[in-house]
Amino acid sequence: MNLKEIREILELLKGTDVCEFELGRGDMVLKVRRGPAQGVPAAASAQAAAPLSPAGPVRAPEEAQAAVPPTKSSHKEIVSPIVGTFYRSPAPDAAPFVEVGTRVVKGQVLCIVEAMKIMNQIESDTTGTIAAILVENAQPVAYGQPLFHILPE
Amino acid sequence: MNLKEIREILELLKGTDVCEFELGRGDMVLKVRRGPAQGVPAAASAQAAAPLSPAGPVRAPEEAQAAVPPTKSSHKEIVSPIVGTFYRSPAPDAAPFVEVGTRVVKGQVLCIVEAMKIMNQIESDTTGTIAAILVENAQPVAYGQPLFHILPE
Amino acid sequence: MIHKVLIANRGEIAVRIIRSCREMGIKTVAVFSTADRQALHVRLADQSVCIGPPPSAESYLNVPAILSAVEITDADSVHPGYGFLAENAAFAEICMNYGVKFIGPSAESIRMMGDKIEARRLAQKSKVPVVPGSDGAVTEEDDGLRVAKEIGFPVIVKAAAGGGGRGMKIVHSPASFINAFLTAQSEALSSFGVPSVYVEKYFDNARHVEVQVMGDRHGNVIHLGDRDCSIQRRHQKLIEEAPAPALPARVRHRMWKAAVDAAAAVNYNSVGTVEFLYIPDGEFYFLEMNTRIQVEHPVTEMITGIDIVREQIRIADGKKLRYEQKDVAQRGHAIEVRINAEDPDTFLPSPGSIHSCVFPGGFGVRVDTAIYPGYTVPSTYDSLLGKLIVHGEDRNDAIMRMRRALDEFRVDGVRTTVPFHKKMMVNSDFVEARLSTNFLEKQRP
Amino acid sequence: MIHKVLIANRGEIAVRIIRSCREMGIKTVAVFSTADRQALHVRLADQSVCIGPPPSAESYLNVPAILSAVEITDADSVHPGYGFLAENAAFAEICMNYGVKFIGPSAESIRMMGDKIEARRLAQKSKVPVVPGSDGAVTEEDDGLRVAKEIGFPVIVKAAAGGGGRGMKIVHSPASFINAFLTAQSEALSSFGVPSVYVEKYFDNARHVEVQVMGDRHGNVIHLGDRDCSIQRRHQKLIEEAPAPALPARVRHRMWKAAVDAAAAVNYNSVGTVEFLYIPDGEFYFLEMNTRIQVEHPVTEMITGIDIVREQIRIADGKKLRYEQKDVAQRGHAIEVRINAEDPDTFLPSPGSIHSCVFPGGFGVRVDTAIYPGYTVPSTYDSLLGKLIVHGEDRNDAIMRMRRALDEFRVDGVRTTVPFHKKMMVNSDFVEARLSTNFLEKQRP
Repeated sequence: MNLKEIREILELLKGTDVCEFELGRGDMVLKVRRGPAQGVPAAASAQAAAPLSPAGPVRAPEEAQAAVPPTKSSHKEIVSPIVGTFYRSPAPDAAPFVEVGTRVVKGQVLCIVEAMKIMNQIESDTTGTIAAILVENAQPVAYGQPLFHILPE
Repeated sequence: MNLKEIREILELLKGTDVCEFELGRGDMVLKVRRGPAQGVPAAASAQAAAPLSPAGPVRAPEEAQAAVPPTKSSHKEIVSPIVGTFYRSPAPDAAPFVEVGTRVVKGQVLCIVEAMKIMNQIESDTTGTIAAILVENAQPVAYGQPLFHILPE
Repeated sequence: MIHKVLIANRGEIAVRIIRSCREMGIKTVAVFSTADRQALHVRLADQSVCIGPPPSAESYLNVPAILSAVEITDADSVHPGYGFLAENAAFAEICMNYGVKFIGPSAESIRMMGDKIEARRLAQKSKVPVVPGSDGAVTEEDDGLRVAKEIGFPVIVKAAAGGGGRGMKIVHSPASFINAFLTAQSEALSSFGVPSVYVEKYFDNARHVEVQVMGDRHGNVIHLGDRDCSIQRRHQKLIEEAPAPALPARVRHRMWKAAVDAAAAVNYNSVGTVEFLYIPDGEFYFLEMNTRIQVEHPVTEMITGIDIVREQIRIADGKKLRYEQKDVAQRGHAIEVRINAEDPDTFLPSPGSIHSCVFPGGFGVRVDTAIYPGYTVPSTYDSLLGKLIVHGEDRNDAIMRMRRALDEFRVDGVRTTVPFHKKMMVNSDFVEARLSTNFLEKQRP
Repeated sequence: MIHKVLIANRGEIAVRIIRSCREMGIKTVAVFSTADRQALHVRLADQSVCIGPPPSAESYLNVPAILSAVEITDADSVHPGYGFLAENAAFAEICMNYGVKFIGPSAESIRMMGDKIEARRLAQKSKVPVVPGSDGAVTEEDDGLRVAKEIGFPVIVKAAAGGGGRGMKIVHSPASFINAFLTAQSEALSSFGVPSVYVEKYFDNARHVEVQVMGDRHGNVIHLGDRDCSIQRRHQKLIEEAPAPALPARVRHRMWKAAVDAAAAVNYNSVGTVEFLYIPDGEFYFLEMNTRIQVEHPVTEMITGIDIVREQIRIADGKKLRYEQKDVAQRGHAIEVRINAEDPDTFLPSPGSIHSCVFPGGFGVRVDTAIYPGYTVPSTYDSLLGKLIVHGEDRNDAIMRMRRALDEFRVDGVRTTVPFHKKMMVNSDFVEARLSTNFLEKQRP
């Protein structure tokens, strides 16, 4: 279910007297409650950051962004502030900075994003536990692309 | 379940007194709760027959047919069965066949539609009272174009 | 002078005609059945008249209703498009008697070319080569068999009044001839009201190559080059291109001359198409003449820069051709694919609502269509939604452009032939121009 | 060999470039800001990389981010489009040093033509006529006034590093000169970082006529004819056409030669445009050279049949021009109108969501756009939604076609310049080609 579909569903509802609408599909749920003083319900809270698109066939408008499961609100996302290459460890033969389950403190280095031959250390802005590592080592990352999920303390 | 199906379900519900509706299929769930009429009223139920369009500027898709007020359900519509020219009286100097308020019986001639130099008499298929005359004398009419409203007895 | 044209048609060709009229400053009247209230041609025309219920016989073929529409709108001419009344000689005649210009050739030309046996005789008289076969209609099955043996199998039995593949039977051996002959006769009778059939040599590897011609009411006839329309399914064209690829210059020039000769033989005074069978590395044979605008006319427009519909209207208005043969220059290569509302594998019709559509654009791309977002494709009529046409420097360039244009083409709500065309544009036989009318049968054994 | 192009741009020009690449079998990488996630260029490219937040300075002008995107996608070339980094000589140089092909001219050409005073000197050296004015930059207001009195009022004071109308002041009398001069200097400083200004004769009735040129890396330079772009509002072009109407053949040929000479003087090795002021029934003067693809390039493509973006890519790939001057034939007349998301009367930007859109099609119509139904026009960037281009046999034919195409054009959700263009196409001054750069000011007294 992408934004377009959600928009179309909202359009559909306009001409009706439906006051509540709920649609579940896979792990997504769309709930709409209509009525005075509520206006159009907020369209899906999370417009997930688009990952770096793979080389591949043309994606035409309607295919749009693949439905990325929305980040659970309890998680905090660490995103890449620059375009570059993601490295989990300070050197090829060194141990990764963090693993899933590692407890990290605010300011701790989580990874490196290399751009223009410069190694940029990406620090955590939260104290908590690494819940997910979203990019493989040595893979390209785009601006704003989520790198880690952290469960804050 | 795609948008088309959802639209059809919402259409189905319109004519009913259902106030809650839930449909599960596989991993999909659709729930609808209806309430007192809100928002935009149901888009005109009757797609009124388009009158003969006047010569004029291009009408692009979105302008579509001008919204003709739907015929009140108590009225019966007499439409032109052919393309031609509408005449209210049997001859130029004769009195009109009917006026608003005239009581007519089934089979009574209401007007003439001339096509290919042939005068086609249009008869009433209802007994009742002429409620409205929808076309001016000597004007062109299209197939299916409403000519009269009759209030049946 | 033509001031107001009533278009006795629907769909993309009605839109096509309205466009040329508007560009010429001519007013337009659309006619429509109740199934076509929302149709684009209705919306683009200056005026519109509903002429009947959905069945064609009661609307788009309803001559009294169409003439009444002419009368109440004061149109001075009728454009029949293709299909429906386009090759109906009686309709052309009625229009003339009615004082309305018929934007097409004379009723006489339509009648002569409409009878396939008569057309064949005319071609022979003008020294245009015809497919070896029976000299006229064959009534007795034994006579048919004798002809078949003379010219050699395989042969094809065709209805004299035929078209669109109905009443056609291909016969591979004497043993199955009689049965096929009788079936063709009864199909001809039920489809066209006349049992006349004739027998012709059937070529397995033939290509369908045609020549666009244009004649005026002052005795001038020229051609606008050739087209290949070999990619067909059940005699329905799917892909057309101009010029016909891999046609030796010598053959091409002879074919152009033959087409002009055939048209001149009937004093042809409109735009039209002379169709040929071409046997690669061999001969070509006259097949028939279409006395109307064709679906595939845009590929010729793209390479010549000539608006064929505009010329057709000018000719009907009594004007002289604006081009002599030497003025017609051809540039590059054009390909057209038909976008039908059909399943791309089974070709079953897929009517329905167009939720959204996005068409390709940019350099060398043309889209002729009658659909728009929100339009519902009725199931009553043919499945042609529109045509995607590209122009390129040469055939390879046109194929590359068609690939990228098809990649951009989006129609949601109905299935279309777009995926079929995408496959065709990377099919090595197509790309290398190994074309024949049974191309698709050979691809799917 | 160019295999993968990163397009350092957005909007319709990014789409335009992707189309040519796909047709050449070249892979494409789109870059985008977070405001452009849903943009068409992102969807049509083979790969895409988000390079920063909405402000251009942090995304489309962010050189490190763009080069990082080149690196992680292994692109071998960068196409800068127009605007953004297209005329940034430093960026062209960085690309070269980085081993990435810059699809444009040499950094040196960009630098020379980018300094308007330097460009003027170069033109003079090549015997290309320049507008009477100061010989180089003027620092003192009194010197400016002296020049102005010499050449006669009205004059225009321009920033040396200018463009797009910023830092330009028209002065009608000596009394107001000093004030205008000082204002232009401070605007030049604040807009471009340098206070250099120069003084030129101002022509009230001038037309903007430009010549498309094309040079390769083997010393060949040709032109593709001229364009008129006089219809402007605040120095922003709104309507362009090719060829320039009502230009005497003698002037036209001299202008073509001047353009080729100016390009050759900087060893120009890409596609580019030499802009002139043309005084009807009088002289023409070199204005500046744009060292990039221009918004209005399609009108030239329509009349020459040459895909200019393709040639630009081929040239950057080191290939020789495929055309000699004699191979370039011009056919008919083309007009382009810019469809901006702007109020058609006030020209105020009108960003928003495109609920639906229907574009015109058919013979001689081309649409280059980056919008689609459901797309939201961001307010961060310029308001150009796309371009509608028509081709006709002659100028009148093109105007008639543009009228009918504009009538078919529908965009719902934002206001556009379509109604403005409709008015222009029936404006008698426009129809009769009485053009000048202050056409719109004169129309609204």
